[in-house]
Amino acid sequence: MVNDTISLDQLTGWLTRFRDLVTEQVSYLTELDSAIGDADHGSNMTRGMGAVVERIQASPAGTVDELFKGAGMTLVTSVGGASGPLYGTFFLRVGTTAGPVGTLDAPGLAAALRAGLDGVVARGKAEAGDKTMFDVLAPALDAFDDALLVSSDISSAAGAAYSAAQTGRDATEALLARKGRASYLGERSIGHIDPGAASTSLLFQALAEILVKE
Amino acid sequence: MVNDTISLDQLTGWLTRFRDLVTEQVSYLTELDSAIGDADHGSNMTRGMGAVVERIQASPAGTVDELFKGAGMTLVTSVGGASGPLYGTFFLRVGTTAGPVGTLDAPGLAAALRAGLDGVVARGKAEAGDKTMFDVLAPALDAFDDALLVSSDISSAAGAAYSAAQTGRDATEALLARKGRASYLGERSIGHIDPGAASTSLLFQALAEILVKE
Amino acid sequence: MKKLVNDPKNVVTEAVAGFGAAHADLVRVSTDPIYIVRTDAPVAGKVGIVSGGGSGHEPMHGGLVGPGMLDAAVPGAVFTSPTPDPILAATKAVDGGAGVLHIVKNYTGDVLNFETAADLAAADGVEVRSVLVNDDVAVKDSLYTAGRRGVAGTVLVEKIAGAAADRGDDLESVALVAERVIGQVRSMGVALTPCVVPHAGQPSFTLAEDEIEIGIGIHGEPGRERIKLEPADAIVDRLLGPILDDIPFVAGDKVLLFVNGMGGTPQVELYIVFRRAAEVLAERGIEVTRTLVGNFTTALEMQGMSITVLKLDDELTTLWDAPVQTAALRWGR
Amino acid sequence: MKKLVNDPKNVVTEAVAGFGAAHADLVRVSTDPIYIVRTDAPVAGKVGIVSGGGSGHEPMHGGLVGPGMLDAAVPGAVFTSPTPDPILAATKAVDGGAGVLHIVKNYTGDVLNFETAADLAAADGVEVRSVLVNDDVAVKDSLYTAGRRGVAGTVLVEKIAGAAADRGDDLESVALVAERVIGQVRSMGVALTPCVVPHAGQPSFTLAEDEIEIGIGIHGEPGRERIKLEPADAIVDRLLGPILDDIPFVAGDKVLLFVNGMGGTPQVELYIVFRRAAEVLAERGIEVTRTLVGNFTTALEMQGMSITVLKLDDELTTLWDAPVQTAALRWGR
Ligand SMILES: Nc1ncnc2c1ncn2[C@@H]1O[C@H](COP(=O)(O)OP(=O)(O)O)[C@@H](O)[C@H]1O
Ligand SMILES: Nc1ncnc2c1ncn2[C@@H]1O[C@H](COP(=O)(O)OP(=O)(O)O)[C@@H](O)[C@H]1O
Ligand SMILES: [Mg+2]
Ligand SMILES: [Mg+2]
Ligand SMILES: [Mg+2]
Ligand SMILES: [Mg+2]
Repeated sequence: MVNDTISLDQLTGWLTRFRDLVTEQVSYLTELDSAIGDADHGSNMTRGMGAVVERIQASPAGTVDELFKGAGMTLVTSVGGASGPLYGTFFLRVGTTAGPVGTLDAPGLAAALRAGLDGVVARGKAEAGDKTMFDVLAPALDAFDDALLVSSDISSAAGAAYSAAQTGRDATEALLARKGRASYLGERSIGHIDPGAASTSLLFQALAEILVKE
Repeated sequence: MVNDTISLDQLTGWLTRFRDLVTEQVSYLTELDSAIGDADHGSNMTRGMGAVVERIQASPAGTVDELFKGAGMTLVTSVGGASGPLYGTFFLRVGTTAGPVGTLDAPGLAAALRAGLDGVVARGKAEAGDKTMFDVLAPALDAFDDALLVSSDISSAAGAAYSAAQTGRDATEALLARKGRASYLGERSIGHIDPGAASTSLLFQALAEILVKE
Repeated sequence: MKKLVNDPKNVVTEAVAGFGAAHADLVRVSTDPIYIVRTDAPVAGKVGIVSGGGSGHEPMHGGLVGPGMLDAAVPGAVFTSPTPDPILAATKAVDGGAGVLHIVKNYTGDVLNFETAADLAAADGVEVRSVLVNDDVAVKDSLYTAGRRGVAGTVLVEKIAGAAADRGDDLESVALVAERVIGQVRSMGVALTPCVVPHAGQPSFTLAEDEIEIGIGIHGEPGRERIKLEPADAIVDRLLGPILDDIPFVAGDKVLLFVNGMGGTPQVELYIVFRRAAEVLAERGIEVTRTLVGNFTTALEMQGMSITVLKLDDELTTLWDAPVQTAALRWGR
Repeated sequence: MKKLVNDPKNVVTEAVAGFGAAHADLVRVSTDPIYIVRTDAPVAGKVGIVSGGGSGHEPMHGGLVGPGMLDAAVPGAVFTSPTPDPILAATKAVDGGAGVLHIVKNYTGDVLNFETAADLAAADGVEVRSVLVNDDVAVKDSLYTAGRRGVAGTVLVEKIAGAAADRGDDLESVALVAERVIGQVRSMGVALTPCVVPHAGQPSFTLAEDEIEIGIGIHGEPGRERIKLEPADAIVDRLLGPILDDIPFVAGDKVLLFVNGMGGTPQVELYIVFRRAAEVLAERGIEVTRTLVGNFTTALEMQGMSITVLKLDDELTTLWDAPVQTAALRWGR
């Protein structure tokens, strides 16, 4: 069966599943941030996604743009740090680009995610190889687009994106950080996976899982 | 052979030997003071007696009062804390009472030491059983006096004083402190030997040893 | 982890409430969103000055709010920059019609959240200028990184900018003075022990009983290098070298010498450090004309310190000497 | 033991030298014997005020020297009272003809050494009065012991006596005001971690990872009882109970509430403590009209704090508010 659209419910499930994953892996994310940052990425993401899901549960969104703009605003106003504005901008842009619809088709989702990535770059100025969440987000979206050239099945595109995300995440280990707090370490940042790259990989894991499950 | 006088040289040797003993036992004295005080009695006594002996070596005293007044002043001006003024007063009074002589006979030494004890009481107001150096000084001098009633041999009187000093020192373990820093502990001061009692016992050990040696 | 806290989640709210109660003569506290503002804000016609950042660096910034210094401080969670909404609220609360200066330490999180708040304030008609403090020479500056961190030099920027605003300078002038200070101030720190973030409960790094971290940041983030413990004088020399060589500071310069405690260092040690630092500067012909010693930019209970040197000129000296009345820094009134 | 020191033997001399260099506008430092005196001492016609004690409690007392407070401070070795000679020298240095007040914390060593110095000063024609501070309710007072210890309340005694001398009171009046403060001030402290005396190199006591010492002294000497770590609010309640019941403080009283850090406690924790203490006082109908929060009477790097409550009346309030200009406490000039 080919899933060539994704529903508001599924997208809501995606955010919920992402909340579950960052919560499960809170210690792992904080440990990564201890090594090359300030030991708060786990609690930042858990606090932020916790607030997002609480808000969704309290007043479910009627449209896709409402869902993601709400998530973005919640992250911006509840996380702080670097990840709050970056993840917040990502979801805000996803929502704005998706528009007031109830369902997204594959190209619609791809365009929305791409806009999110552009937002992250606009805010954080990260480039490929800077050892940030960009190094997961960009290859994952490329893989997503490539997969859609072959088939319009969102589920397998998400699988491809997740697998590229994992590769991207692992590849950050060898990189020297040039953005964010880890950049202060210079050479000593090499040898550690970037915490934001790890949480972004969980974002694609959540998308892949939610689509397979259905 | 009966030693019924003590010379300036022997008295100088007494102070030197006392210096050696507190220096050897610096950690022991400080440990005792850690338990019920502020962990400085070892370093206080070592610093003070070190200065006393340095001074004697730099300019040897010509008379007994010069020796002990010099020692007392040095303790007063180099130790601080409770033990500085108390030991300082002890030696100052010993010197004043001994007077400008070259030798002391047994009653003369006994009178000088007794004056020292009175000085300690005048300064510190300690009574028997308060768990202080008094609880060694007083019984040691009593034993010294008692021994002189039997024989004028200073050496055996010093031996008796030292043995009373040890008994007095050990007896402080069961006492509840009512003077000095240890008194702040109330019941919790019980079960520890008083550091000042321990150093005063070394004072009589030094006297006994110096007289036996000769 | 032993701390005088109740629920770790409430550390910032309870501490800010206590701060407000203790210093009601100087500040008002807003609890939702959380910020600290001087009692008489906004001061009509005066440029407002807002700073902020993660909590755990006290007295910076709340202890620096008051006449002659900050108009408001915005504390985030411990070691996490505040979100834009309290920054925006504080900015509006101190706008007396002459605009607002944001003094931001150069950390990606602080930069992004203050940026958003500034955009939102501008949309609401408040003129905002921002300056970025980046005084930490432990981190090499480069176009290709996030740049240097802002550390204890921030206190000096806030004092001097505060004095400029207090004497009636307009927003552009206050910002320029702040930027001049930023251009002339350099810092570097050392840690002897780590600090423990309350909600983490574990030290964010460990140091052996004979190790110290040179170039430590103020969040317990790793520094430049880890070395064996050395005498205080040798450590001072290690920090002062990179500081003095950076601008560089040269013979004949007049400077403010600031020895900052990281929170858990006894004051005797800070003065032992000051003594050596003053000696080194004198040897180099650099004249120390103003001084500051104490816990100002801390990292919770971390043991360690940082040294900051600011090159003074007549104007900066006058602004430094101008009256200030805050919980942590007070003179002239 | 990790400390920013050179030779442990030189801790006090080097720290005092650094202090003198950092605060040359406020103090002069004598190195042999060691004492710290305000630059303009002796002030003709003014009662001189001298305090002192073992080092390791900074900013007390050196950081409290200056107009409106102490004329001189005499630091002994770490945690060891100074000997009479520097006390005598400082006393003579501040005698402006109106006599000198010695403010002494109630420890046998301090009492004896200040007593000797006072005798010697009298012999040299300087009139000296002494007051004994004994605010620590952790220790039961009794005619048959050394009595209570003097702790953080000493700072309040010194500020208020300093203001009385500053307004021109004679020696007897200054001493009476100091004694009035001593009669109305009570304190109690807690330690979370021990402190390490530099020349000892080892903590003077140990506390397990979940233990705290209630009623700790300021030399790391054991306290009243050792208990399991509790939330901050519960600890505050344990300290405030004995303090308030002692005088007792009653509804309607106006008080100064002072939360003192022991040296290694982050400021956020002191304010969490302050918040609860103010709450308890409010519940009891006691009005907090003046406040002080910070590291004033420390025990090196000890983590912990003490709470001090001083019952105020109009005169004491006026004297508290009077201008003061020292390294650690400054307002009104
Ligand atoms: N300029 C940037 N662009 C993209 N991502 C960034 C940038 N700066 C930081 N990040 C990401 O943010 C992550 C850190 O997030 P977090 O720990 O929550 O915030 P902070 O660094 O403020 O403590 C990094 O691991 C990195 O992936
Ligand atoms: N009032 C007193 N009378 C006699 N001896 C005293 C008195 N107070 C204290 N001492 C003695 O002094 C000793 C402590 O000396 P020390 O540790 O050097 O001084 P401090 O207590 O000031 O640290 C105690 O063990 C006790 O024997
Ligand atoms: Mg982080
Ligand atoms: Mg002692
Ligand atoms: Mg952070
Ligand atoms: Mg002592």
